[in-house]
Parts: sequence; structure tokens; C-alpha cells
Amino acid sequence: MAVTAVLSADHVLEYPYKRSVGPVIGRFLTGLRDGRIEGIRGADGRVLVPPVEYDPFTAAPLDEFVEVGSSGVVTTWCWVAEPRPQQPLERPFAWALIRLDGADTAMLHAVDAGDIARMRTGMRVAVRWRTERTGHIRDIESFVPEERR
Amino acid sequence: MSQVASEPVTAVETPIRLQYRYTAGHATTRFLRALTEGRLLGQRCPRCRKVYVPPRGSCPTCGVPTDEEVPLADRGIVTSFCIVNVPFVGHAIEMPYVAASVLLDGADITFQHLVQEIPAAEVRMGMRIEAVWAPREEWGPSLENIRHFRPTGEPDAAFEAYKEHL
Amino acid sequence: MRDVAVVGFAQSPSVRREDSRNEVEMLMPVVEEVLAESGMGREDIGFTVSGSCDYLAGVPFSFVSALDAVGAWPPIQESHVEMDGAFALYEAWVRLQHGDVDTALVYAFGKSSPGSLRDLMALQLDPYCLAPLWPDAISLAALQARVLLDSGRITEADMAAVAARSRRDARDNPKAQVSGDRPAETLLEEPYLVAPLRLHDCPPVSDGAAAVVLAAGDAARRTSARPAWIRGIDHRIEPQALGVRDLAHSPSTARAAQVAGAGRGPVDVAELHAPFSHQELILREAIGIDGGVAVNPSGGALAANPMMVAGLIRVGEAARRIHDGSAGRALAHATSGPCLQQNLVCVLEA
Amino acid sequence: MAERCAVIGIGQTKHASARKDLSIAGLVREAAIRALDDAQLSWADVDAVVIGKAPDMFEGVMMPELYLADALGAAGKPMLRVHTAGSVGGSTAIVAAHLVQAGIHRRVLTVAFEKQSDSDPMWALTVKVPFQLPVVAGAGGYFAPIVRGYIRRSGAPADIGIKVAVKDRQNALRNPYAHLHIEDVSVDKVASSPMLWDPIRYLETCPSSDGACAMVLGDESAAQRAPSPPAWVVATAMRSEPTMFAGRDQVNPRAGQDCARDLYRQAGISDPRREIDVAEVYVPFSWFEPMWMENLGFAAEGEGWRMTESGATAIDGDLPINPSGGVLSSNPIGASGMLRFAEAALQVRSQAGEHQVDGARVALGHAYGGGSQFFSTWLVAAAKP
Repeated sequence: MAVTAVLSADHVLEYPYKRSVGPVIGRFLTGLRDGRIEGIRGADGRVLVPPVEYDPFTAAPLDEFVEVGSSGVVTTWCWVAEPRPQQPLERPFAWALIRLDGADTAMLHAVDAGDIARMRTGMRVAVRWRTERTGHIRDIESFVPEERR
Repeated sequence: MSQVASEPVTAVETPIRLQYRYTAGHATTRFLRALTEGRLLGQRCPRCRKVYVPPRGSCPTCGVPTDEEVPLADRGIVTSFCIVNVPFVGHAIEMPYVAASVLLDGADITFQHLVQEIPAAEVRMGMRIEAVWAPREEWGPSLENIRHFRPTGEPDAAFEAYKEHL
Repeated sequence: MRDVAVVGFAQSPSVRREDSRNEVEMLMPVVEEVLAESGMGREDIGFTVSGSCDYLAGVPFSFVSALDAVGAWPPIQESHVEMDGAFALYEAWVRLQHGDVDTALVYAFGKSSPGSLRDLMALQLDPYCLAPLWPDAISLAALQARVLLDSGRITEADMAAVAARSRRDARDNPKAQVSGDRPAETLLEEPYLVAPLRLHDCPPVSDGAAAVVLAAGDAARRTSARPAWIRGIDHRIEPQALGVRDLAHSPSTARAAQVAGAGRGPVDVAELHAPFSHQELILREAIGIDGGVAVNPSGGALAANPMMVAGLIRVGEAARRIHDGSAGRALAHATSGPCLQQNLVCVLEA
Repeated sequence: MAERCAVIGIGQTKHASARKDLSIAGLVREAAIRALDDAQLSWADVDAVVIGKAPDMFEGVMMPELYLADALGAAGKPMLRVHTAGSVGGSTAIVAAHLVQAGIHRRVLTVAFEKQSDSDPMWALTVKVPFQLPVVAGAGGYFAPIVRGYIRRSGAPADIGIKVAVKDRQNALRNPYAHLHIEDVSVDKVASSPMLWDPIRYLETCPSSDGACAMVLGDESAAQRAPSPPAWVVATAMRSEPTMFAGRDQVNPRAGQDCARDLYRQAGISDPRREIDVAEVYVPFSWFEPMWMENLGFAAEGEGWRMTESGATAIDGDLPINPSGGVLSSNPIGASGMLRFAEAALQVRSQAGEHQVDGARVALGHAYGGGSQFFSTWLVAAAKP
């Protein structure tokens, strides 16, 4: 059988998913829209941010909300020299796990530090809010090194 | 804009867009290339001798590669069909339209295609049909080169001839 | 428990882009080879189960057409997990424990080349607060690597050493995709991909397929001169959120290894599904693998990482060392989810 | 098979076209908690979780069990994710049963779900892939020619599909969890509903639902300690065949026949029509009831429609089919098969409430998927096997 160049074509898998979020995530997102970050108290008393609906270790339903600070500490990070198209920032940035003041767990978000040299574990960062907020995790545009404010 | 007394958030939009580069594989490529020349190409299983169209490079019941190519006529019969009154996403087509299981002469398997040039209510199981090709300049590597099938006017096939293809 | 053994293993070469063959065409020779190796025909297989994931190629129900590769006629007893094939192997093992069949065919396939694997893996995350940020797979692993580096337990040189050894070992593996003999020191001169990870710390994007045949008791003894008996197999999952987990350790691996009886004796070889170099170091510690064990002599996932297949390949590679007499006791590990969220451990003995 | 296995807890959500009050985790939890409560167990009592659903594209979450591990109390436990197309709810339950029967675990939580309202099932089921034939208008377009083939082959009267639809929709009025409650359903109403994919009318098709189903399966000692009567798993069977092959009988697929035969052989059943008291059968389009009656061996080939016509499949008939209202009344695709399995178990536990079939002791749960090619069935009984 003769060899034929194999045909190829673009395939785009695209859908604008609209998700109902339930009461816990809904309250967190409502808080973001209103410029406030709320965590939830876990079965062991720790404050989890972002809040989860069920305790990660015991599966207990959680409902005690705790407002936490809008700045905190980087517990780990990595440096994205070439951001991917759908990521929060178009210029080089850090992904970081950030433990907000008053929280016991860390949340993932982007840190707009400008340069890898400004990043270190343990540094303090603060939320930079988006001006137009809708109740979405991206209402947090990114975090920024705190001393920069 | 931290307005307070607004409605709580109950839903969130998270659009997903993923881009893929999809390759057709050898069997499908050869089938589609033949279509650009107005030919229909099936493949015969070396073990059970059944002829598959469109070919997928393997025989699903024997699990072996199928590499013997078989030219097929662009005519055959309707083994079954449905009359569709649901809009077909992305296709401008008048409703109702008939989606039929088409068994080409010489093939052992049906595929779905449109049957037109006959009122939907008059389409029958066993009806003889032939391909209506799009103008040659519109041909590409696609079964859509065949716009639809239409009745040939020949006598219907007997039920026995296609009852194994339901 | 019934004695169940791996009696056959076959895999396609792992390649960056398998253009000319669709999934069925990629699988057929692998299935044929594993059956031949096991001395079985299709009709001798009691149960068939596969592992794959629709999102890799962006096609719903991709496993359905893949079934064509096994010639499922007359109808067969068959199942599918939307997971790595190692978990399909677990389902097959359960089925053999259940006892109504004596043989099982397990296969897995994954084409990562059509899409952007690194990005689409974000869809494994919490769809409300994480996936919409599109953190890519390499970045998530990089966050984990830094936790380890910060803890002082490892250095970037340790990570490079894992990569250098994997590539070196892969030279003897004709199915591997990435191999070479660059020493760790020169690897460290490369720039970061996503700091602290360099390219060599990350797995290649691979297309591939693999298949394993399991048999119980006498059926295994009949078909294999030296069956690789599964002495223990278990898997565990952790919560997903990276912020609540101890990323520097893998408690789910440790637990699975314990239940699988990994510590009941020394192992000669361990095939660990560590797509990122630092993860091998986490896994070694979780399982309790010391310096004398040959880890990933195949080159591991750093040398070839067909998604949904690489875990099953670990089991196959470990079993192969028993089949060929080079090992008496072997351990295989498979992982799933971000930063080693879910882990399977399988202990094999001659 | 070392151990007996029984259903000791059952839960399902209220099914609806959109459960806007819940996240995906919230949805699976609603079913799982009800199953645990039914068994009077807590999360710590569960040894392993087996979860199933249909394509990930419905929710746009890749391998969602990873994200759901927390909600299902799976941390530190084994968790498996099964996907066998529409039959997945059934095959998921079977994998869970095997874990118990093989003596690997004592109590297994099994869950199946679909949150279809996050996207559009018509989209997710007909994603246009390059080089494939243009797909024709969703599942109805696929199955309607097969139904026409059945009608032609069996000579069934044209109104059988309508009768099934009326029966199942009336049954659904007795099931508080059912998605569709059409109070004024009637022959006229179904007959005059739009003909979508001739010969299939709108009211002869299943809805698109958000929903979940969960069961706790236990070994004999767990069953003895259970607060409610257990439903003993007497037999399980699965069969698959390829989607498209020459000479394939899609009206009466051999995989389905083989699956049923295997099930009855294991259970020692020689006359399924008489020995089985009630069946929950996967009927997404009403005409599939008579087709599956034949495929499952309840009726001779070409005679399945007579069971519908004579009222044998009604809730007070000699073999009630889908007293819950079936897939025609609730269709969260990934969960639909498990709902059939769970409803069968509810019947032999005498816990089906308003849709309980009197004296049900042996019940069949059935699911199918793909292009009528994947089949899973189980048989449950009030009496210990």
C-alpha cells in the first residue's frame, strides 16, 4: 500500500461552562466580588482558604466561615518565564501557594513580582484586586510583593 | 466597587477552550483522499472478508489490520432511517430531513447520510439510492463531497437483503 | 487471596507524535504481541479492561473505538477506567480475585500529542477556584519541588542526578523516547523551564500504548516459565488541594506500599512512576527504597511518559525483570493527579 | 468468590434539569450521605470508593474523582473511576460488588453522577471531530433508525412507544426523586407531542438531568449489622461488543443476550419472566422497553411489544418494568445505570415507597451504553443466596 501523507486538521474543544457553585464556594466568590476573603473552619479547627465544602480529611460538612487577611506569606513558588495563554498574567510571574493572615492552609494564585530575584519562600504578598469584579477567582488579579505597595 | 447589599454569587462562568491537532491515520486518510477524486474506498478484512466503509484500518470483530482496498459504487440501499425534526447544530438544512443508514453495494456495513429529493414521508426501508455529489470544485477530503443520496427509481430491495444490517 | 501473576507485557515505542496511526492501529500490534508472549488467543482471555482519558485527544468516548483493537466478538466481559492503565490492572486483579475468570487482558493507550498536555492537565483541578487560573502541570510540580528544596532534604543536583541516570538507563530501552549520557553537572547548566524545574526534570510528551496479561494459579503456571506473581497491590488517594497537603511527602504512597507488603522483604528493582525528577525522591522515601535497589532501569517516566499508559508500563517493566530472571522481587508504582495525589503500589515476586 | 455481597445503603438526589443549588461535589454528596444514613454508617466505616460517570466533557473536569476525593471521604482510601459509557452506573456498582465478593473490602461506597447542566449534553455527546462523518442530531438520531428496524422486524403496533411512555411517566409520579413529574400525562399528550426523530416523539425520549446515585455495599457481616433488610447481590454480568461491524444486530444485540444469559445461569434462573418479580431496565427511548424485553429473554424475539400492550410491564402487571419511572423520567447519564441497580435493590428491600411492587423478592437492574454495545446487569434478592 502506497504511503500517503496523513491528513491532519485543527480540532477546537470549546464550551462556556456555567457552573452552579453551591453555598460554600458561592459565599467565597461573593466575598471576592465584595473585596473580602473568607475561609472556613475545618474539622480540626484549622482555617482553610479557599474554603472547601467538606473537610479534606474527615469529609465532614463545613459551614463556619472565617474572614482572613488579604495578605499573607508565600509557602512555595515557581517562576513562569513564559506564561501560557490562559494564565492570569501575560508577563513573567510566579505561581505561589500563599497562606493568608489568619489562615492555616495556603491558596494557589499568581504573584506579579516582575523578576524572579524578588521571589523567595516566606515573603509577604498582598492581593491586588481587579477593578471590575464579578464573583470569580480571577477577581483577584494577582498577588504582589507587599513592600511594593 | 465593593457594593455590599448585592445578590450572592450562585454560579460562575469558566469557559474552556482547548486546541488540538488531530490526525486522521492511514486508513481514514486514504479514504478521504479517494473522496477528493470522487471515489469511495472500502477495506476488506483479511480474516472475515467483510468490507468496511468508511474504513478505520482494522476489523472490529477480528481485531486485525485491514489493508486490502475495495472500490465501491456510490449507490446502494437505505436499510433504516429517521425523519429528523431537531435542528442539526451547525448545518443549514430544511426540516424535516431524513438521516438514513446507507448500505453501499459491495459493502457490509452502513453509515449515516442524508436522503433528499423525495418527500420525507415517502422514504422507505430497502429503497435504492445513489449519491448526489457536490460540484467538483467544492470537493475536499470529506464525505460531505456527497451532498446527499437520492432515490434511483429502481425497485426496492427485499427485506431479506438488508435485515442483517439493522 | 488467589495467586495472580503478570504473564505477558508489551508496549509500543513511546514517541513525541504518532501521526500515522490512530489509537486502534497503535494498539493492535501491542495486543497481538502480548497475547503471543502469553501463549494465548483472544478466546483464552476471560476479562478485558482498559485505561485511557478522553481529554488527551479531546474526543468523548475515545475508549469505545479502541475496543476494536481487541476484536470483541463474540461479545466479551469488558470494563474501562478513566485512569492510568495501572488502575485498570487493579480492576483486573480484583476480577481474578473474585474468581469467575482465570485470565485478564489489560491495555492502555494515550496520545498526548494532539493537544497541549501541559495546559489541559489544569482541568483535573477544582473547577471553581483553581482550574479557571489554568496552572499548568509543570508549574504545579515545580511548586512541589521547591517545597522539597526548601526543606533541605534534596538539592537541584540530586534532581539532575535522577534525570541523568534515567536518560542513561533509557539507552538500553528501545521503547524509550528520551535517552542520553549527559552527566548531571552539565544538565544543571541548562536554564530553568519553570524554576526550580529544568527541562530534564520534566517528562517528555509521549504517545504510546501498552498491554499486560494477568493469569491466576495454574493458568499462570501453564503460560509462563517464570510468572511475576502479584504478592500485594493497593492504591490510595489524598485530598486534592495542594495547600492542605504535605507536598514533601507522599502518605498515600506510603500507605499503599504498606498494604501491598512492600517492606516484607528487599526488592531488587523498583519501577516508580515519577514524571518529575524530585518525585522519585519523594517516592523512594515513602516506600522505603534504599540505595541498593535498581530504580527505573527502563528510564522511567522521565524517558517516556505516555499519559494513562506510563503507570501500566511500570508494572510491565517490573514484571519483565522477573520474567527474564534478573529480579526475584520487584516493585511497581503508578501515580495519578497533581503532585502525586493518587498512588498505586504493586509488589511482584518470582 | 469468597464473600457474599449485599446492598446495605441506598441514596439518590432529587433529579432535575439543573440542580442550581449545588456544586458537583454537593450533588454527589447528596446521594452519598443518603446512602450512608440509610446504612447508619459514617465516612470512617467506608473502606473504598468506586465512582462512575460518563464523559468528562459534560462537566469540563478531567477525571473529576480527583477533585471529588475530599467530598467522598476518600482521603487515605482506594478510589477507582469507572467509565463504560451509558452502562457506567451499572458497571461501577459491579466493580464495587467484586471488591466485596473478592474479600478485599468489607464496605464499599459506590457513586455515579452527571451534572449535565454545567454544559449542554447535545454538545458533549456530538463533539464534532475532524474526519469523522457528520453526526446526525444527537442520540435520538442514532437510535431512531434502530427503533424503526425493530418495528419493521416485529410488526409491533405503532402505539407501543406511546404506551411505554405513559406508563413510565405515570410511575414517575409515585417517585419523589424523579426529574419529570408530568401530572396530566396521557396517551393523547404523548401522541401529540412533537415527532423529533420519527418514529420517536418528544415525550418518548428521556430528559437531560443533574443527578447522582450512591450505594453502600457490604459483606455478610456488614449486612447482618445493617439496620434495614439487605438486598443480596445474587449475580452480576457484563458484556461488550464493538460499535460498528458487519452484520451487527443493533435491534437485539448479542452482547445484551449473552449478558442476560450469563446472569440467569449464575442465579440458577431458567424462566426469567416468572422467576424475576420486577426489573429496572435502561429505557432512554420508550421503544427500547419492548426491544430489551426480548434481549433480556423475558419475551421471544418479535414478541416483546406484547408485554407492553398487555400491561404485563405495568406496576401491577406480572413483570413490572421501571416502577421508578425509569430513564424516561430521570436521566443523569452517568448515574442512570446505577439508579436502575439501586431501584432494583430498593424493591427487594421493600423500600420503594409509593412505587413499591408488592411482594418483590427478586429484581433485575440493567444498563446499557455506547451504540447498544456495553451491557451490565445485576440480580438482587431479599433472600440470602
